[in-house]
Amino acid sequence: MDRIYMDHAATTPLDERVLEDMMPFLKENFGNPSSAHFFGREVRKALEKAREKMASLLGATPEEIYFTSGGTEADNLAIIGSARALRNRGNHIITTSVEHHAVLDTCLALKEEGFEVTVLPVDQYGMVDPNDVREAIQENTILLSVMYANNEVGTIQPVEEIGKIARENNILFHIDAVQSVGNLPVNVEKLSVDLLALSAHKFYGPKGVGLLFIKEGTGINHLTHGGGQERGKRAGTENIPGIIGMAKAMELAYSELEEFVPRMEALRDRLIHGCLEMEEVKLNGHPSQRLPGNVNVSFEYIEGEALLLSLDFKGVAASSGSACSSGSMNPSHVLLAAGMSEQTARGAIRLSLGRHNSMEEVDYVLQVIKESVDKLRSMSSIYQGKGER
Amino acid sequence: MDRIYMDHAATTPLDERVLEDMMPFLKENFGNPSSAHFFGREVRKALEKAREKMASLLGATPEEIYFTSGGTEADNLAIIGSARALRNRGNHIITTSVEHHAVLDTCLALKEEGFEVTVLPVDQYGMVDPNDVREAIQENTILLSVMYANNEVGTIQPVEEIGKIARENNILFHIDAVQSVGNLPVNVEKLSVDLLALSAHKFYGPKGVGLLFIKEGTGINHLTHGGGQERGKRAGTENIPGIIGMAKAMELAYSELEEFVPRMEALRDRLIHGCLEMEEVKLNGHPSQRLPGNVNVSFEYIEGEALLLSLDFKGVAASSGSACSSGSMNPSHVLLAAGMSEQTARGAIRLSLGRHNSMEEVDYVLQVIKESVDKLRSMSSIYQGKGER
Amino acid sequence: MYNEKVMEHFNNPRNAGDMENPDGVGEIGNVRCGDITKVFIKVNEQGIIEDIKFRTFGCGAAIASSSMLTEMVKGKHVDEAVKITDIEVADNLGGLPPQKLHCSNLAADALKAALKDYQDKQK
Amino acid sequence: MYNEKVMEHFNNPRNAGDMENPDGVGEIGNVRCGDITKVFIKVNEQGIIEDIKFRTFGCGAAIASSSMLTEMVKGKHVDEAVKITDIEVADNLGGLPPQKLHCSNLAADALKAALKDYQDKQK
Ligand SMILES: Cc1ncc(COP(=O)(O)O)c(C=O)c1O
Ligand SMILES: Cc1ncc(COP(=O)(O)O)c(C=O)c1O
Repeated sequence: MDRIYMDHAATTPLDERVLEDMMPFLKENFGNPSSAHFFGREVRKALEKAREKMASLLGATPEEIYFTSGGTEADNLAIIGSARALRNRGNHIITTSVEHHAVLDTCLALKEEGFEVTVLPVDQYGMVDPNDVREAIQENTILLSVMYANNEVGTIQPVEEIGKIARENNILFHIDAVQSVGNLPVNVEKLSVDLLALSAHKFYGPKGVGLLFIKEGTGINHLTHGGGQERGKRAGTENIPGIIGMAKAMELAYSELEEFVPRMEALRDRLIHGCLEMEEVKLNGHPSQRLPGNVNVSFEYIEGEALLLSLDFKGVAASSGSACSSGSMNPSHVLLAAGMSEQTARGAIRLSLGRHNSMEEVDYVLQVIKESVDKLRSMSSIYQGKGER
Repeated sequence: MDRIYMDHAATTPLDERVLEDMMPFLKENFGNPSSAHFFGREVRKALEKAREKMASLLGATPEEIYFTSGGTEADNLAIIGSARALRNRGNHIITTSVEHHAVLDTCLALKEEGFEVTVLPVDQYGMVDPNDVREAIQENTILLSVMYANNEVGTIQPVEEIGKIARENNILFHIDAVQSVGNLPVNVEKLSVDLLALSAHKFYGPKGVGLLFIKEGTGINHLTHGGGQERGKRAGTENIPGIIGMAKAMELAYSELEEFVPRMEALRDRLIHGCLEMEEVKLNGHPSQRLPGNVNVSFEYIEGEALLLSLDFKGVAASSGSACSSGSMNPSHVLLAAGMSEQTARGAIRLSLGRHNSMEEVDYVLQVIKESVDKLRSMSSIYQGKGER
Repeated sequence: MYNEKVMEHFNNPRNAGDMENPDGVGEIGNVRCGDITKVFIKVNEQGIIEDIKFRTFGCGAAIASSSMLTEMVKGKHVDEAVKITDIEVADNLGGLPPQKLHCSNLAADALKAALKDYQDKQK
Repeated sequence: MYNEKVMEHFNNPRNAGDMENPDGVGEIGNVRCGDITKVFIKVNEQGIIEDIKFRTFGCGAAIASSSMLTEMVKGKHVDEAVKITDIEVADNLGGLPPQKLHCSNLAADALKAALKDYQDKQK
């Protein structure tokens, strides 16, 4: 069997239809959109059309869309930019213990500038309790940042309810929706959100481009200085092919959502059930409120890293959680936040399904997982399984 | 005649050979380099190979290369990152009045954080005097930022000499070399530089990718928080196709430099002389120390914007200076810094030549310029030419 | 950036140039952008503007606005012409980019100055 | 991340498993990464390590290091075996990624514990 990719939460392949739309902008339409001449104007038109397309999919206006180099930059701009802009109103920020580092570390870094940060706990499924949000709000709270769906365990947060609480209390609400487009309906009106971050490569778009939705009337400071692009909010020559590709990828994600979700859920549930049939396995994340393609399971007595290595050797690409470049083997902060022991957290792997995965692949992967788990357990110093001593 | 592009300082078309190298990474090699599995490892290898290639071209080590989303981000990271890191050693920064906004505005923004900024003057050719640099240095000077070549008037600064002064005084030296690769030899050793910023789309590479050279041992603060990519200095999933393309573009820029420079200079000089043959025209920038493809001339009695419009109508794409997205018609800060009157500065246009321009095009453009200038002058309220009243 | 109508007026400006023995001359400079427009008018005994010319140092919008203004004014009575506003000039051009709107002032103001010059001379 | 030799040992670990009636057993846990390695040895009358087995809860590097260690030790005299260092284990594997170097401690330390257990039993 060919190599099987089940790490779509880390990144997705570029959709062929997206690449097709990008090609003219990698060839003849190369102008700088800031140039007043023909070459620039043609590109400016395409850029603004892409912005309109994405705005309308999100339920926003084009003026509310700001392109960035990815989800990380969008998250940073949202959090640092709004916190600094609102500094005179207050200095308290609320976020959760299961955020991606692009949000969590950004909030914590603001402590150095005199901000106070409350990091909300989650339940055993990695879910935030809206009541905890309500209770954490102080007089000086200016910003609340909660992810839509978790990248590691797939848990979908009650963001609509949390958004209402933010609005009632007149607090800016930022959503890291990087894992959501293509998997969930994302509409800024329904979500009562002021700031929302996306990254194209998570939904079959190109790497190196993302966007930040900034609700009209929300003043945020820009973080980089330069040519005044993106109405002064994000300086630097725009990644035009990237933005054009992102628009097409988003269009496809929205139009194919209805077909995609049940198909992923069927694969996901087969994979989850197959894993749970093995011994001493635990499903991480929420049993029902989870991303359609997310499987995250802990196998007791073995380390996830060793299991991944073994799967990789057999042509199966999975992950231990977030694709973090540090190479560190610290157990996932998300699993620890959900109350898991370090040892069990170490036994976690994530399989994230995507457009091209099939039922046959799921069945093959289940077989490979079983073999690998059995082998690793048989040599594990902490396993005392049947038939052993 | 086809449309003629003479705005290569704003952006360049992607070289076909560059696109060819990028294609596999826009298709099958889509993995996230932070992923430990096969798909990730393949991409990681390519990423590190690209880093090695660029490092060796620049005379640096791979560990000294940090990828960013472009020149603006690289400049911001260099300046803000190093200033903050050195805050305990001093709070004085020196830069010049002809820098790109990505440098100038960034330095000035640091005033809000308590930094003191000296903005050096330039001579009538837009050139910085090394003696002025020497004199501006104070006890508390920590950073000096000077561009290699000016994007508007093409003047090449005496960066080697300035670098020596920085080194003698133990001050960090940052060079904005965004306009240099492909036009000038760029070697970090020869330049005695600690920080150096590049942007791929200025040398026939893709938009949305750049790099910052950070000399080993130079501690700079990171500005965005997230997954710890680029050894903690620049968070966010890497723009892999962009980085691969940048490596190829840089390789071509270096290998073709010797052939490219005299060819551009010949075109440039014909264009300059042709313009200077018209009446009341002034060459902006340095007569000899200038980028091989840069032509910047002021036509008295007319506005550059109107002239560009007229050229555009006749299929010739040129620029009034920097491709700044603000749409403002303020006269160029570079020309004003060089001592030009506002009115003459308003009459400036920039023609920046590139790989595909030919002598025929230059001759055609000269003819078009002459016609347009004559026509605009004939209706100018401040022109009293021969044969007029 | 500019619409087709603006570009058409820019490329084929109406009534650009000088006028011998004008009945009124107005010149206005715009401090904001440094543009300068000059308007010359010839008015007949009925007070009808029979001929009008302009010269402009300025951007495309300033030139197109001048051209449009002269077209709007020609054949009008001075009492009507004086009522023409910069907004009407911009509207007749099908709109101007926001940062260029102030350029349409220039032409309208220069016309007013020319009309004042004409009236002063009548006294 | 890992070189081929490491991967080969990981995929085909030598001497993995249990041992009946070992002459020495050592178990070491690494607080830094939570890994635990157990080493069992069988020593003959000449002091030669005739057989060795390991069990490891840990990452690929920990498993490969354990496997390599057992290969290095088998047939050696206890006095020689006790001198084997984590660095030698990593070197014999052709190197480990920097953040994984500490994993090779585990196997070497577990062997030392097993040798101590054997010596204690001899007394
Ligand atoms: C939830 C979440 N937020 C933010 C990011 C950062 O996105 P990027 O790496 O594209 O900058 C990611 C992906 O890595 C993510 O999964
Ligand atoms: C000298 C100089 N520095 C910095 C930049 C910014 O580069 P980018 O727009 O690719 O971020 C440019 C180009 O716009 C430039 O010409």
